[in-house]
Amino acid sequence: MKILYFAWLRERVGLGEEDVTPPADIDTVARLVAWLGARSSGHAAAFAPTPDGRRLVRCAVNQDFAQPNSPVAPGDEIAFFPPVTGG
Amino acid sequence: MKILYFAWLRERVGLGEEDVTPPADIDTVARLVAWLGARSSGHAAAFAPTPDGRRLVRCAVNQDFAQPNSPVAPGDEIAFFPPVTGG
Amino acid sequence: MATIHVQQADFDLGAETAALTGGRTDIGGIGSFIGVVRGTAGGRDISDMTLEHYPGMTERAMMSIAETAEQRWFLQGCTLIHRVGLLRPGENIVLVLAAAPHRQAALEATAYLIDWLKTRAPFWKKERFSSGEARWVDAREEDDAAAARWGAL
Amino acid sequence: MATIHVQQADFDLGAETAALTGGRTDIGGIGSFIGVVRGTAGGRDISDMTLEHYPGMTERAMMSIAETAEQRWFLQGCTLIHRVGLLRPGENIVLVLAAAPHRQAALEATAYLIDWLKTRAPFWKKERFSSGEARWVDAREEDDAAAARWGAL
Repeated sequence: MKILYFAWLRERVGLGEEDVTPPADIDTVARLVAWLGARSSGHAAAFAPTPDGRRLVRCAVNQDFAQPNSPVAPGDEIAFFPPVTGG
Repeated sequence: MKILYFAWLRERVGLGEEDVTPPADIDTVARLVAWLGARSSGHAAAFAPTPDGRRLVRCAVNQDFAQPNSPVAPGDEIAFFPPVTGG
Repeated sequence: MATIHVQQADFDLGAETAALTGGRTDIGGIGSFIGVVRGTAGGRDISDMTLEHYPGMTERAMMSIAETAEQRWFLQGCTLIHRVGLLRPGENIVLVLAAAPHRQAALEATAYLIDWLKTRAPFWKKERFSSGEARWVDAREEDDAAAARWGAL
Repeated sequence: MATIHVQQADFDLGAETAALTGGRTDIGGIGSFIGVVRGTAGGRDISDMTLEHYPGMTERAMMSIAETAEQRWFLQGCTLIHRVGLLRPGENIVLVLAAAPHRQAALEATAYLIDWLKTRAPFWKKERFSSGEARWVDAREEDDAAAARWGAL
Protein backbone atom coordinates (compact mmCIF):
# COMPACT_ATOMS: atom_id res chain seq x y z
CA MET A 1 0.00 0.00 0.00
CA LYS A 2 1.44 3.37 -1.03
CA ILE A 3 0.71 6.18 1.41
CA LEU A 4 1.11 9.86 0.40
CA TYR A 5 1.07 12.89 2.72
CA PHE A 6 0.57 16.51 1.66
CA ALA A 7 0.88 19.99 3.19
CA TRP A 8 1.10 20.02 7.01
CA LEU A 9 0.49 16.25 7.22
CA ARG A 10 3.67 15.74 5.22
CA GLU A 11 5.54 18.07 7.54
CA ARG A 12 4.24 16.39 10.73
CA VAL A 13 4.83 12.83 9.54
CA GLY A 14 8.22 13.87 8.17
CA LEU A 15 7.65 11.92 4.95
CA GLY A 16 5.92 12.67 1.65
CA GLU A 17 5.45 9.01 0.82
CA GLU A 18 5.88 5.56 2.37
CA ASP A 19 5.11 1.95 1.44
CA VAL A 20 3.37 0.02 4.21
CA THR A 21 1.97 -3.50 4.63
CA PRO A 22 -0.70 -3.37 7.34
CA PRO A 23 -2.39 -6.55 8.65
CA ALA A 24 -5.33 -7.87 6.63
CA ASP A 25 -7.94 -6.50 9.08
CA ILE A 26 -6.88 -2.92 8.21
CA ASP A 27 -9.52 -2.73 5.48
CA THR A 28 -11.04 0.79 5.77
CA VAL A 29 -9.69 4.34 5.78
CA ALA A 30 -10.61 4.76 9.46
CA ARG A 31 -8.74 1.59 10.46
CA LEU A 32 -5.75 2.59 8.36
CA VAL A 33 -5.65 6.01 10.09
CA ALA A 34 -5.61 4.32 13.50
CA TRP A 35 -2.88 1.91 12.40
CA LEU A 36 -0.71 4.62 10.78
CA GLY A 37 -1.13 6.87 13.85
CA ALA A 38 0.74 4.29 15.95
CA ARG A 39 3.82 4.22 13.69
CA SER A 40 5.57 7.27 15.16
CA SER A 41 4.97 10.39 17.21
CA GLY A 42 4.97 12.32 13.92
CA HIS A 43 2.21 10.11 12.54
CA ALA A 44 0.27 10.49 15.80
CA ALA A 45 0.56 14.30 15.59
CA ALA A 46 -0.54 14.31 11.97
CA PHE A 47 -3.70 12.28 12.59
CA ALA A 48 -4.66 13.76 16.00
CA PRO A 49 -8.08 15.42 16.13
CA THR A 50 -8.20 19.13 17.04
CA PRO A 51 -8.97 20.10 20.67
CA ASP A 52 -12.59 20.74 19.60
CA GLY A 53 -12.83 17.27 18.04
CA ARG A 54 -12.99 18.21 14.35
CA ARG A 55 -11.60 15.77 11.86
CA LEU A 56 -9.06 17.81 9.89
CA VAL A 57 -7.63 15.13 7.66
CA ARG A 58 -9.03 14.37 4.22
CA CYS A 59 -8.31 11.18 2.27
CA ALA A 60 -8.20 10.01 -1.33
CA VAL A 61 -8.06 6.34 -2.32
CA ASN A 62 -6.59 5.77 -5.78
CA GLN A 63 -6.96 9.52 -6.45
CA ASP A 64 -10.68 9.72 -5.60
CA PHE A 65 -11.94 11.43 -2.45
CA ALA A 66 -12.77 8.82 0.20
CA GLN A 67 -14.65 8.61 3.52
CA PRO A 68 -13.69 6.94 6.84
CA ASN A 69 -15.60 3.80 5.90
CA SER A 70 -14.21 3.60 2.35
CA PRO A 71 -12.42 0.27 1.72
CA VAL A 72 -8.64 0.07 1.34
CA ALA A 73 -6.69 -2.89 -0.02
CA PRO A 74 -3.11 -3.93 -0.82
CA GLY A 75 -1.85 -2.09 -3.92
CA ASP A 76 -3.97 1.01 -3.31
CA GLU A 77 -2.53 4.54 -3.47
CA ILE A 78 -3.88 6.30 -0.38
CA ALA A 79 -3.30 10.02 0.22
CA PHE A 80 -3.90 12.06 3.37
CA PHE A 81 -4.07 15.86 3.34
CA PRO A 82 -5.79 18.88 4.92
CA PRO A 83 -8.90 20.50 3.39
CA VAL A 84 -7.82 21.98 0.07
CA THR A 85 -6.97 25.68 -0.30
CA GLY A 86 -6.14 26.20 -3.96
CA GLY A 87 -7.73 28.52 -6.47
CA MET B 1 -34.98 71.45 -29.76
CA LYS B 2 -32.47 68.99 -31.21
CA ILE B 3 -33.98 65.65 -32.24
CA LEU B 4 -31.80 62.55 -32.83
CA TYR B 5 -32.84 59.26 -34.44
CA PHE B 6 -30.98 55.96 -34.21
CA ALA B 7 -31.11 52.53 -35.87
CA TRP B 8 -34.34 51.80 -37.76
CA LEU B 9 -35.94 55.06 -36.60
CA ARG B 10 -33.15 56.96 -38.38
CA GLU B 11 -33.72 54.88 -41.51
CA ARG B 12 -37.52 55.39 -41.49
CA VAL B 13 -37.38 59.12 -40.77
CA GLY B 14 -34.59 59.48 -43.31
CA LEU B 15 -32.60 61.75 -40.98
CA GLY B 16 -30.15 61.20 -38.14
CA GLU B 17 -30.77 64.61 -36.65
CA GLU B 18 -33.04 67.64 -37.06
CA ASP B 19 -33.66 70.94 -35.27
CA VAL B 20 -37.34 71.62 -34.61
CA THR B 21 -39.35 74.37 -32.89
CA PRO B 22 -42.67 72.86 -31.79
CA PRO B 23 -45.46 75.02 -30.29
CA ALA B 24 -45.24 75.75 -26.57
CA ASP B 25 -47.93 73.17 -25.66
CA ILE B 26 -45.64 70.33 -26.90
CA ASP B 27 -44.20 69.90 -23.41
CA THR B 28 -43.94 66.11 -22.90
CA VAL B 29 -42.31 63.25 -24.77
CA ALA B 30 -45.74 61.82 -25.71
CA ARG B 31 -46.90 65.16 -27.17
CA LEU B 32 -43.62 65.56 -29.03
CA VAL B 33 -44.00 62.08 -30.56
CA ALA B 34 -47.50 62.97 -31.80
CA TRP B 35 -46.26 66.28 -33.22
CA LEU B 36 -43.18 64.76 -34.90
CA GLY B 37 -45.29 61.91 -36.35
CA ALA B 38 -47.22 64.47 -38.44
CA ARG B 39 -44.10 65.96 -40.07
CA SER B 40 -43.76 63.38 -42.86
CA SER B 41 -44.79 59.90 -43.87
CA GLY B 42 -41.30 58.76 -42.78
CA HIS B 43 -41.85 60.22 -39.32
CA ALA B 44 -45.31 58.62 -39.18
CA ALA B 45 -43.83 55.21 -40.07
CA ALA B 46 -41.08 55.59 -37.49
CA PHE B 47 -43.45 56.33 -34.61
CA ALA B 48 -46.31 53.98 -35.59
CA PRO B 49 -47.20 51.32 -33.00
CA THR B 50 -46.88 47.68 -34.04
CA PRO B 51 -50.02 45.80 -35.18
CA ASP B 52 -50.27 44.31 -31.67
CA GLY B 53 -50.12 47.79 -30.08
CA ARG B 54 -46.66 47.60 -28.48
CA ARG B 55 -44.72 50.81 -28.11
CA LEU B 56 -41.41 50.11 -29.81
CA VAL B 57 -39.77 53.49 -29.52
CA ARG B 58 -37.54 54.46 -26.60
CA CYS B 59 -36.58 58.03 -25.76
CA ALA B 60 -33.77 59.88 -24.00
CA VAL B 61 -34.00 63.54 -22.96
CA ASN B 62 -30.61 65.19 -22.56
CA GLN B 63 -28.99 61.73 -22.66
CA ASP B 64 -31.08 60.23 -19.84
CA PHE B 65 -33.76 57.61 -20.51
CA ALA B 66 -37.21 59.26 -20.47
CA GLN B 67 -40.87 58.19 -20.26
CA PRO B 68 -43.93 59.36 -22.28
CA ASN B 69 -44.83 61.89 -19.57
CA SER B 70 -41.28 63.21 -19.15
CA PRO B 71 -41.10 66.99 -19.79
CA VAL B 72 -39.39 68.42 -22.88
CA ALA B 73 -38.39 72.05 -23.38
CA PRO B 74 -36.65 74.28 -25.94
CA GLY B 75 -32.92 73.61 -25.97
CA ASP B 76 -33.29 69.94 -25.00
CA GLU B 77 -31.48 67.14 -26.89
CA ILE B 78 -34.12 64.46 -27.45
CA ALA B 79 -33.26 61.08 -28.94
CA PHE B 80 -35.58 58.35 -30.26
CA PHE B 81 -34.42 54.78 -30.80
CA PRO B 82 -35.50 51.13 -30.60
CA PRO B 83 -34.83 48.98 -27.52
CA VAL B 84 -31.07 48.61 -27.26
CA THR B 85 -29.27 45.51 -28.55
CA GLY B 86 -25.60 46.02 -27.71
CA GLY B 87 -23.28 43.88 -25.63
CA MET C 1 -10.86 53.87 -11.48
CA ALA C 2 -13.15 52.86 -14.34
CA THR C 3 -11.80 52.65 -17.88
CA ILE C 4 -14.43 53.22 -20.59
CA HIS C 5 -13.88 53.02 -24.33
CA VAL C 6 -16.22 53.04 -27.33
CA GLN C 7 -14.06 52.25 -30.34
CA GLN C 8 -13.95 50.63 -33.77
CA ALA C 9 -10.62 48.93 -33.10
CA ASP C 10 -10.31 45.57 -31.39
CA PHE C 11 -9.10 45.41 -27.80
CA ASP C 12 -6.19 43.46 -26.32
CA LEU C 13 -7.43 41.36 -23.40
CA GLY C 14 -3.97 40.83 -21.89
CA ALA C 15 -3.03 44.50 -22.13
CA GLU C 16 -6.34 45.68 -20.64
CA THR C 17 -6.03 43.23 -17.76
CA ALA C 18 -2.44 44.33 -17.10
CA ALA C 19 -3.53 47.98 -17.17
CA LEU C 20 -6.30 47.25 -14.65
CA THR C 21 -4.13 45.34 -12.19
CA GLY C 22 -0.67 46.72 -12.98
CA GLY C 23 1.59 46.50 -9.96
CA ARG C 24 -1.20 46.27 -7.38
CA THR C 25 -1.04 43.60 -4.66
CA ASP C 26 -4.50 44.10 -3.11
CA ILE C 27 -6.49 42.46 -5.92
CA GLY C 28 -7.60 38.86 -5.30
CA GLY C 29 -9.57 38.17 -8.45
CA ILE C 30 -10.40 39.54 -11.88
CA GLY C 31 -13.62 38.53 -13.59
CA SER C 32 -14.07 39.09 -17.28
CA PHE C 33 -16.52 38.62 -20.08
CA ILE C 34 -15.92 38.93 -23.82
CA GLY C 35 -18.84 39.02 -26.25
CA VAL C 36 -18.15 37.71 -29.74
CA VAL C 37 -20.04 37.98 -33.06
CA ARG C 38 -21.65 34.63 -33.87
CA GLY C 39 -21.71 33.40 -37.42
CA THR C 40 -25.39 32.46 -37.48
CA ALA C 41 -28.70 33.89 -36.28
CA GLY C 42 -31.92 31.89 -36.40
CA GLY C 43 -30.11 29.27 -38.44
CA ARG C 44 -29.01 31.73 -41.16
CA ASP C 45 -25.40 32.62 -41.96
CA ILE C 46 -24.28 36.12 -41.05
CA SER C 47 -21.71 37.87 -43.22
CA ASP C 48 -21.21 40.87 -40.92
CA MET C 49 -22.81 43.11 -38.32
CA THR C 50 -22.84 46.89 -37.85
CA LEU C 51 -22.91 48.39 -34.37
CA GLU C 52 -24.40 51.89 -34.07
CA HIS C 53 -24.43 53.93 -30.87
CA TYR C 54 -25.44 57.27 -29.40
CA PRO C 55 -22.17 59.20 -28.98
CA GLY C 56 -22.11 61.15 -25.76
CA MET C 57 -24.92 59.31 -24.00
CA THR C 58 -23.07 55.99 -24.40
CA GLU C 59 -19.88 57.05 -22.66
CA ARG C 60 -21.75 58.98 -19.97
CA ALA C 61 -24.04 56.01 -19.21
CA MET C 62 -21.14 53.53 -19.26
CA MET C 63 -19.14 55.63 -16.81
CA SER C 64 -22.16 55.94 -14.53
CA ILE C 65 -22.85 52.18 -14.42
CA ALA C 66 -19.16 51.40 -13.92
CA GLU C 67 -19.07 53.70 -10.88
CA THR C 68 -22.26 52.12 -9.53
CA ALA C 69 -20.70 48.64 -9.83
CA GLU C 70 -17.44 49.81 -8.24
CA GLN C 71 -19.36 51.06 -5.20
CA ARG C 72 -21.76 48.12 -4.92
CA TRP C 73 -19.04 45.44 -5.03
CA PHE C 74 -16.11 47.48 -3.63
CA LEU C 75 -14.25 46.94 -6.88
CA GLN C 76 -10.65 48.01 -7.19
CA GLY C 77 -11.37 48.94 -10.78
CA CYS C 78 -13.28 47.91 -13.87
CA THR C 79 -12.98 48.21 -17.63
CA LEU C 80 -15.78 48.47 -20.21
CA ILE C 81 -14.89 48.46 -23.90
CA HIS C 82 -17.60 48.31 -26.58
CA ARG C 83 -16.75 48.18 -30.26
CA VAL C 84 -18.80 49.97 -32.94
CA GLY C 85 -18.88 49.89 -36.74
CA LEU C 86 -18.53 46.84 -38.98
CA LEU C 87 -17.71 43.54 -37.25
CA ARG C 88 -17.42 40.06 -38.73
CA PRO C 89 -18.25 36.66 -37.18
CA GLY C 90 -15.59 35.63 -34.66
CA GLU C 91 -14.64 39.24 -33.89
CA ASN C 92 -14.89 40.66 -30.37
CA ILE C 93 -17.80 43.02 -29.61
CA VAL C 94 -17.47 43.87 -25.94
CA LEU C 95 -15.12 43.47 -22.99
CA VAL C 96 -15.96 43.71 -19.29
CA LEU C 97 -13.27 43.39 -16.60
CA ALA C 98 -13.85 43.73 -12.84
CA ALA C 99 -11.14 43.51 -10.15
CA ALA C 100 -11.97 42.87 -6.49
CA PRO C 101 -10.37 41.48 -3.32
CA HIS C 102 -12.45 38.28 -3.62
CA ARG C 103 -13.75 36.21 -6.49
CA GLN C 104 -17.48 36.43 -5.83
CA ALA C 105 -17.50 40.24 -6.01
CA ALA C 106 -15.43 40.15 -9.21
CA LEU C 107 -17.72 37.59 -10.89
CA GLU C 108 -20.99 39.17 -9.76
CA ALA C 109 -19.88 42.61 -10.90
CA THR C 110 -18.85 41.16 -14.27
CA ALA C 111 -22.32 39.62 -14.74
CA TYR C 112 -24.02 42.84 -13.62
CA LEU C 113 -22.01 45.00 -16.02
CA ILE C 114 -22.66 42.84 -19.07
CA ASP C 115 -26.36 42.47 -18.20
CA TRP C 116 -26.56 46.24 -17.94
CA LEU C 117 -24.68 46.82 -21.21
CA LYS C 118 -27.15 44.51 -22.97
CA THR C 119 -30.27 46.33 -21.74
CA ARG C 120 -29.44 49.97 -20.97
CA ALA C 121 -26.48 51.10 -23.07
CA PRO C 122 -27.52 52.81 -26.33
CA PHE C 123 -26.04 50.42 -28.89
CA TRP C 124 -27.90 48.80 -31.78
CA LYS C 125 -26.88 45.86 -33.96
CA LYS C 126 -27.75 45.40 -37.61
CA GLU C 127 -27.05 41.93 -38.98
CA ARG C 128 -26.34 41.29 -42.65
CA PHE C 129 -26.98 37.76 -43.86
CA SER C 130 -24.98 35.99 -46.52
CA SER C 131 -28.04 36.44 -48.77
CA GLY C 132 -27.37 40.21 -48.65
CA GLU C 133 -30.53 40.93 -46.64
CA ALA C 134 -29.98 43.03 -43.52
CA ARG C 135 -32.10 43.55 -40.41
CA TRP C 136 -31.91 45.31 -37.08
CA VAL C 137 -31.62 42.82 -34.22
CA ASP C 138 -34.67 42.66 -31.93
CA ALA C 139 -34.18 43.18 -28.20
CA ARG C 140 -34.46 39.94 -26.23
CA GLU C 141 -36.83 39.64 -23.29
CA GLU C 142 -34.37 37.28 -21.55
CA ASP C 143 -31.93 40.18 -21.44
CA ASP C 144 -34.42 42.37 -19.59
CA ALA C 145 -35.08 39.52 -17.15
CA ALA C 146 -31.35 39.05 -16.61
CA ALA C 147 -30.90 42.75 -15.88
CA ALA C 148 -33.96 42.89 -13.61
CA ARG C 149 -32.43 40.45 -11.10
CA TRP C 150 -30.04 43.19 -9.99
CA GLY C 151 -32.93 45.48 -8.89
CA ALA C 152 -33.40 49.00 -10.21
CA LEU C 153 -30.57 49.81 -12.58
CA MET D 1 -12.22 20.33 -25.68
CA ALA D 2 -10.95 21.11 -22.18
CA THR D 3 -7.40 22.40 -21.72
CA ILE D 4 -5.87 21.58 -18.32
CA HIS D 5 -2.48 22.68 -17.08
CA VAL D 6 -0.74 22.52 -13.70
CA GLN D 7 2.46 24.50 -14.06
CA GLN D 8 4.98 26.71 -12.29
CA ALA D 9 5.15 29.21 -15.15
CA ASP D 10 2.73 32.11 -15.52
CA PHE D 11 0.01 31.92 -18.18
CA ASP D 12 -0.77 34.35 -20.98
CA LEU D 13 -4.44 35.34 -20.81
CA GLY D 14 -4.61 36.62 -24.38
CA ALA D 15 -2.89 33.54 -25.82
CA GLU D 16 -5.08 31.13 -23.83
CA THR D 17 -8.24 32.95 -24.93
CA ALA D 18 -7.11 32.90 -28.56
CA ALA D 19 -6.32 29.18 -28.29
CA LEU D 20 -9.81 28.51 -26.88
CA THR D 21 -11.72 30.46 -29.50
CA GLY D 22 -9.27 30.42 -32.43
CA GLY D 23 -11.13 30.72 -35.71
CA ARG D 24 -14.51 29.56 -34.39
CA THR D 25 -17.64 31.55 -35.21
CA ASP D 26 -20.16 29.72 -33.02
CA ILE D 27 -18.97 31.18 -29.69
CA GLY D 28 -21.05 34.06 -28.31
CA GLY D 29 -19.27 34.72 -25.04
CA ILE D 30 -16.17 33.86 -23.04
CA GLY D 31 -16.22 34.14 -19.27
CA SER D 32 -13.01 34.19 -17.34
CA PHE D 33 -11.62 34.41 -13.84
CA ILE D 34 -8.05 35.04 -12.75
CA GLY D 35 -7.02 34.54 -9.13
CA VAL D 36 -4.12 36.65 -7.90
CA VAL D 37 -1.84 36.44 -4.82
CA ARG D 38 -2.80 39.23 -2.39
CA GLY D 39 -0.10 41.06 -0.48
CA THR D 40 -1.74 40.78 2.94
CA ALA D 41 -3.62 38.17 4.98
CA GLY D 42 -5.35 39.07 8.23
CA GLY D 43 -3.70 42.48 8.10
CA ARG D 44 -0.14 41.05 7.89
CA ASP D 45 2.20 41.50 4.93
CA ILE D 46 2.93 38.41 2.85
CA SER D 47 6.32 37.99 1.25
CA ASP D 48 5.43 34.92 -0.82
CA MET D 49 3.26 31.82 -1.04
CA THR D 50 4.00 28.22 -1.97
CA LEU D 51 1.42 26.11 -3.78
CA GLU D 52 1.67 22.33 -3.29
CA HIS D 53 -0.50 19.81 -5.13
CA TYR D 54 -1.12 16.09 -5.59
CA PRO D 55 0.36 15.25 -9.00
CA GLY D 56 -1.84 12.86 -10.92
CA MET D 57 -5.00 13.33 -8.88
CA THR D 58 -4.99 17.07 -9.64
CA GLU D 59 -4.95 16.75 -13.40
CA ARG D 60 -7.42 13.85 -13.35
CA ALA D 61 -9.86 15.74 -11.12
CA MET D 62 -9.52 18.96 -13.14
CA MET D 63 -10.23 17.13 -16.39
CA SER D 64 -13.27 15.48 -14.83
CA ILE D 65 -14.78 18.72 -13.54
CA ALA D 66 -14.06 20.51 -16.83
CA GLU D 67 -15.95 17.80 -18.72
CA THR D 68 -18.83 18.02 -16.24
CA ALA D 69 -19.06 21.79 -16.79
CA GLU D 70 -18.85 21.40 -20.56
CA GLN D 71 -21.82 19.06 -20.51
CA ARG D 72 -23.90 20.98 -17.95
CA TRP D 73 -23.60 24.35 -19.74
CA PHE D 74 -23.09 23.10 -23.32
CA LEU D 75 -19.70 24.80 -23.37
CA GLN D 76 -17.73 24.97 -26.60
CA GLY D 77 -14.59 24.60 -24.54
CA CYS D 78 -12.94 25.57 -21.29
CA THR D 79 -9.45 26.12 -19.92
CA LEU D 80 -8.19 25.52 -16.38
CA ILE D 81 -4.63 26.51 -15.48
CA HIS D 82 -3.39 26.34 -11.90
CA ARG D 83 0.11 27.44 -10.95
CA VAL D 84 2.22 25.65 -8.32
CA GLY D 85 5.47 26.45 -6.53
CA LEU D 86 6.62 29.82 -5.20
CA LEU D 87 4.39 32.81 -6.04
CA ARG D 88 4.71 36.42 -4.93
CA PRO D 89 2.00 39.03 -4.26
CA GLY D 90 0.49 40.33 -7.49
CA GLU D 91 1.29 37.11 -9.38
CA ASN D 92 -1.43 35.03 -11.03
CA ILE D 93 -2.46 31.78 -9.32
CA VAL D 94 -5.27 30.38 -11.42
CA LEU D 95 -7.08 30.91 -14.72
CA VAL D 96 -10.55 29.71 -15.69
CA LEU D 97 -11.97 30.30 -19.18
CA ALA D 98 -15.35 29.08 -20.44
CA ALA D 99 -16.74 29.59 -23.95
CA ALA D 100 -20.44 29.22 -24.76
CA PRO D 101 -23.01 30.38 -27.30
CA HIS D 102 -24.54 32.77 -24.72
CA ARG D 103 -23.17 34.86 -21.88
CA GLN D 104 -25.09 33.36 -18.97
CA ALA D 105 -23.76 29.86 -19.62
CA ALA D 106 -20.22 31.21 -19.97
CA LEU D 107 -20.40 33.20 -16.73
CA GLU D 108 -22.15 30.50 -14.69
CA ALA D 109 -19.67 27.86 -15.83
CA THR D 110 -16.79 30.19 -14.92
CA ALA D 111 -18.18 30.64 -11.39
CA TYR D 112 -18.80 26.89 -11.05
CA LEU D 113 -15.29 25.97 -12.14
CA ILE D 114 -13.52 28.37 -9.78
CA ASP D 115 -15.81 27.40 -6.87
CA TRP D 116 -14.95 23.78 -7.57
CA LEU D 117 -11.20 24.47 -7.84
CA LYS D 118 -11.32 26.19 -4.44
CA THR D 119 -13.02 23.29 -2.66
CA ARG D 120 -12.26 20.01 -4.41
CA ALA D 121 -8.97 20.28 -6.29
CA PRO D 122 -5.99 19.00 -4.27
CA PHE D 123 -3.92 22.20 -3.93
CA TRP D 124 -2.59 23.66 -0.67
CA LYS D 125 -1.23 27.14 -0.01
CA LYS D 126 1.47 27.99 2.50
CA GLU D 127 1.86 31.71 3.18
CA ARG D 128 5.12 33.23 4.35
CA PHE D 129 4.83 36.56 6.16
CA SER D 130 7.37 39.36 5.95
CA SER D 131 8.30 38.41 9.55
CA GLY D 132 9.61 35.10 8.14
CA GLU D 133 6.88 33.05 9.86
CA ALA D 134 5.03 30.65 7.55
CA ARG D 135 1.67 28.91 7.91
CA TRP D 136 -0.60 26.67 5.91
CA VAL D 137 -3.76 28.54 4.84
CA ASP D 138 -6.96 27.29 6.48
CA ALA D 139 -9.86 26.25 4.28
CA ARG D 140 -12.67 28.80 4.27
CA GLU D 141 -16.23 27.77 5.09
CA GLU D 142 -17.53 30.38 2.64
CA ASP D 143 -15.82 28.43 -0.12
CA ASP D 144 -17.70 25.26 0.79
CA ALA D 145 -20.96 27.24 0.83
CA ALA D 146 -20.17 28.74 -2.58
CA ALA D 147 -19.48 25.29 -4.02
CA ALA D 148 -22.58 23.77 -2.40
CA ARG D 149 -24.94 26.03 -4.37
CA TRP D 150 -24.17 24.01 -7.50
CA GLY D 151 -25.50 20.79 -5.94
CA ALA D 152 -23.46 17.60 -5.63
CA LEU D 153 -20.06 18.17 -7.17
